[in-house]
Amino acid sequence: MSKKDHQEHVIPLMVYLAVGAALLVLTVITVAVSYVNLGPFNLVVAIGIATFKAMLVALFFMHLLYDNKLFMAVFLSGLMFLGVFIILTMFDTMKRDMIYDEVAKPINPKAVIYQESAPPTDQTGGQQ
Amino acid sequence: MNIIPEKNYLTYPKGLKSWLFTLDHKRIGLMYLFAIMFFFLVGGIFALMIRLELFSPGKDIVSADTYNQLFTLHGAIMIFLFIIPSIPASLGNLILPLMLGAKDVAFPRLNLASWYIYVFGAMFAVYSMIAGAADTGWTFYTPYSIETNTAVISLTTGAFILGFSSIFTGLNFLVTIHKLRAPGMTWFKMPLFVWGLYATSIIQVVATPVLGITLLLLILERVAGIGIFNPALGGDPVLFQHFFWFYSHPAVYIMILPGMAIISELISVHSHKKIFGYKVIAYSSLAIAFISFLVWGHHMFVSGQSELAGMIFSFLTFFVGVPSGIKVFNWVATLYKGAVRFTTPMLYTFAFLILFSIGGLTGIFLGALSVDVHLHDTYFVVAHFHYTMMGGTVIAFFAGLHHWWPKIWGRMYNERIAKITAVLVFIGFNLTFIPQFIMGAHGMPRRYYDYLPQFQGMHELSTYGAYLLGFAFTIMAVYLIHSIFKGKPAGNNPWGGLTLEWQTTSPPDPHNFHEVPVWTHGPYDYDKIKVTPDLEKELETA
Amino acid sequence: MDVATDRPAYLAEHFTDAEQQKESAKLGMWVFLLTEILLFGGLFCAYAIYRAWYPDMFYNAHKHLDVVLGAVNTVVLILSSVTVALAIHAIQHNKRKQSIIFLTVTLLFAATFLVIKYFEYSHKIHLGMLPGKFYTYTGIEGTNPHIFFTIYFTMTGLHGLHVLAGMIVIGWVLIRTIKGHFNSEYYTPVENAGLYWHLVDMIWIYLFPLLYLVG
Amino acid sequence: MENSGTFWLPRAASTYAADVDGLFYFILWTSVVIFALVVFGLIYLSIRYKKRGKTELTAGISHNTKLELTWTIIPTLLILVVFVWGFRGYMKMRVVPKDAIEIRVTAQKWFWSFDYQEGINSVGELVVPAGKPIKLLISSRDVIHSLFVPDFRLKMDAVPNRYTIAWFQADELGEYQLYCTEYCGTEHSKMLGKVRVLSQGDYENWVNENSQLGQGLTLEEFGRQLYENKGCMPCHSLDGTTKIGPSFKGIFGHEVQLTSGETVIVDENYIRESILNPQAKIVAGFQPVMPPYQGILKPQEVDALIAFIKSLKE
Repeated sequence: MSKKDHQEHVIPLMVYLAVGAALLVLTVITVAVSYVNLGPFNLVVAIGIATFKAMLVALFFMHLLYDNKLFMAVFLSGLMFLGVFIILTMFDTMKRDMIYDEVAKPINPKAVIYQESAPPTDQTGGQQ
Repeated sequence: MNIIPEKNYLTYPKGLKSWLFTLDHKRIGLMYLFAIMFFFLVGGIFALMIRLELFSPGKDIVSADTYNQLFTLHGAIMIFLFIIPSIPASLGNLILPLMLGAKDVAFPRLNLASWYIYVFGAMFAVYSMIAGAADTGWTFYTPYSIETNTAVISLTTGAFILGFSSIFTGLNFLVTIHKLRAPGMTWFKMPLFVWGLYATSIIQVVATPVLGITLLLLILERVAGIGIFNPALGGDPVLFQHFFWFYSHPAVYIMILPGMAIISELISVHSHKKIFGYKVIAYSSLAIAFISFLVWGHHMFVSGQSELAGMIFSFLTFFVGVPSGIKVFNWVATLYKGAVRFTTPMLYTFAFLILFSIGGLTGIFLGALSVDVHLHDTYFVVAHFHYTMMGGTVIAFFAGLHHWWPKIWGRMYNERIAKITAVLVFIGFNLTFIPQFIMGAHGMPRRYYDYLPQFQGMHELSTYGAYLLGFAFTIMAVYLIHSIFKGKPAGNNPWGGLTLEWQTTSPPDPHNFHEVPVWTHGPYDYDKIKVTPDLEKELETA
Repeated sequence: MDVATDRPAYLAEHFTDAEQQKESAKLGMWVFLLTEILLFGGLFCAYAIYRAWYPDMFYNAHKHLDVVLGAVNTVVLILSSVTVALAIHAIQHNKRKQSIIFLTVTLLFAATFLVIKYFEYSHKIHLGMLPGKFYTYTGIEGTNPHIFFTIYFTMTGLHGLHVLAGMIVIGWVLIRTIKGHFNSEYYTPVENAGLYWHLVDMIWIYLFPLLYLVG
Repeated sequence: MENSGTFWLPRAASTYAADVDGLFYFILWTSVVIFALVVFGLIYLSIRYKKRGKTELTAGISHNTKLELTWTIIPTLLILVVFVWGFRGYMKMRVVPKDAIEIRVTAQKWFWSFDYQEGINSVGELVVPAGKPIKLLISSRDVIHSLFVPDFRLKMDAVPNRYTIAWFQADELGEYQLYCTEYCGTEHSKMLGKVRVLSQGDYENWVNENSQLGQGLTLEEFGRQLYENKGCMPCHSLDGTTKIGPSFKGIFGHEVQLTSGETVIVDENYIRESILNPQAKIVAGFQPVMPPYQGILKPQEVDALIAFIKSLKE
């Protein structure tokens, strides 16, 4: 193999600086937005911006845009399996009230550490 | 006459230090082999003690607490210290780079580190036995594992550390398979053993970290009462089960996929026949690896998880069955128009096909929601997973061990005794576990120290089977160890295999190959290439 | 197959050429990063579930985190990511001195991050906003606020450990750079250390809004 | 085996058991057919194509699309059938009929206690009328347990600090074995119980009898009754043998050594505390494993137990 084949794709300095600046600006935006009450959209916006920032880091700082696409596949498969983990678990935790409400929530909503007089062993204290 | 090369990886370089600091994948594989066989012995002794205790109801040899510790240690040792590293870390390390025509794995130092991490983790596990062994079952379910006063922390720390060993092996194999294949070896010209280990490695690197964080949280739960899994502190114990099974269900495929990989290899070599449906077998390994991440909730149908989750997990579970079934059919079809030799590895292969089929088919019972409600946590489940893990993985491991034994040591064991032993293993295994299916379906719960008199007959049969099995394994140990010193030289290619490990000497050179091999044919081209096994040549000349 | 006769010192014996070695090392690193994602994944899963169960408690509890310190730490980590990237860029152009400077600055940023974290932690500990059963603070409304702090401390604690590990890795790379082991031909360890550091940054990019901003 | 049902399954005594068994046998026989095919193929092919003579080239059959599609599609269809059947059966188990009688089940180490709407409580024995759907509202006071009645095909985990729900309807009178199937510690295998299915009339009598529990008895006799059916008996002997906990024989009025090193005299107060909050003072040589009876026993019942223990002194 000749030397040229494995010459790294060298990213121009300006790209790094521009991405860095973008990340800082996005940080300011995400903090600012958090003070505006958008209801549930606060979470959506915050995660959206975070994902965009993470994408910038991955694509430019971590060279995923230029490198072997296998690395991209490895990275994305990690996110995919994480998604599977969270989503399938939530099919349980969020849907326990499908048939009966009483099975969805803990019997005692507050943990024993908030009950000053509770005897230390009667941890669940549920049945009365 | 076959001869053993004077300079091989076993003899060169010499000295204890050259072994302890070796970077040679073959030596590391061998060190793994010794370590896991030791723990197979320990776990096996625990199993025999459990069976002896269960021979009759009430107390036989140990107290209830000791019994609970015995089954916990039996499970934890067999899973974390034996089965998970068994095929990948021992046979995989020994054979995989040879098959690929590589000089070593991609990261030899990491490979050695993973062995030391294994030993370190094992030491924690052994320490926990001395320091009041855990009695939680290998599943460590909360809140029991939080409140029991046995040595849960040291055992979970051990399992946590062993996880890293497993991750590093998987990572090493992934990179090795991607980057170090011999010239000419494209993806679909790789031996199926490599494909199987590739799929296994994916699961190892993806699932094991979740076990790591789960055990870490459990340890924190015990020392700091963080409350995520502890209902007394507002946590949810069912969430622990999700965390645990997100690893531990894929983990059973970490265990079985390498077993399938060995069988794919052996059925072709010992019937001297091209494997039937190469690509389908390769793809189904990947499919199993992927689907295995989607089905963990089938361990939790009666745990109080939502009905929706139960339905989804049951549905997805069945789709793991399809690729497994396809593989079995492909293996049987491979025999068609072959030249089947009834060698010891082939007998174990047949045993695998029968036992794994039973294991797989009984899995269908447990995947079906309503039937699982009845069978969950009974001996039916115990029998089912022993059929897959032991009848599947362990039998495949012994098949592979007998297959590559002449390559590893350059010497052959006594085939006649080995075949008789294989038959004994098969009988002993079935005698142990078939009664467990029946009593499980009748409602005998698992993890019971004592039981109702109506189950006594079945338990007695099971105990007899277990001791027959133990006896057979003892014979195996004797003839295998004997062969290391006294066995007849086996030749470079005793079975007539086409893959690259048979192209080098037995035992291999420290650098595997004298020159870089080039891969010109498929791994199972028995229709194109005529190769006479060395063992047959030997017979002809005699 | 022609085996390269002039094998450079950094090329390990079992690789055929430098390209193969470099690609292997980077693939290995990416697979390792995958395991890191899944390791944190467990905590993200716990976060998601408890947040969905107790949204009000999370909202009330998160107000007790210091947004300013969190934001400053975010900026610090982003800057450190930039400097690591610049260090790699420098060594790609054989500018060893520049690379050493950038790596040192990265280490300083990392240390700053940990110092700020230390002040945040000690403030929380002082007020009794501790994880699990050590939780003694009384000012937060809602169900089981100690679980929020469990998640806060485990997530940021694990992340902090990764920052520490990253500092060790970067320190090791820095020493090797000073010793002159790297040049525009061979700088894979610098690159891999950089990849690791960027991942640590990336995880914080998620932790900051999830914990400090939207609770 | 007594009342053993068939070779494979115990008798089917709940209304939904037949459905479970139907699916069980469907899977069983389909599996037997598939398994027989595999084993037959294995034996036939390996003998028919046993290597004879010298090693020669063999046929290069790489695949057969039609055959492979067949053995992919047929199993896929079969498992879809099994899935749907299993899911429907499961939903039958999950959805409780509207007119069900609700009984609260509380699991703790290592016994089951059942609270009825009539305000009565029984330990280790679930008594129900035949032909009526029974809704079980299950929870646990310590670790996870699991309620299992094989003859009903009924199983549900008891999770601490949460309720789970199960139901059954048994039409045949009789006594059925109840197990704990989630590992819960030392006496897990002793955490057994019975389900007694009575006729409507007998059930009403039973309810009446139990709502007047203790009436017409002396305090001591009542205490003995409670000792026998509130779960004291498995761990505390009356004849001086040491079981999980200290024997009650002659214990009253004596001084005992505690794990903390202190000593305490076994009097009314100590017994009361040990029943309601057992972890407070553990007698040396024993594990802190007794469950708290706070909330299970009424004050009068505690008094009865104290009187009973008092009566055992020599």
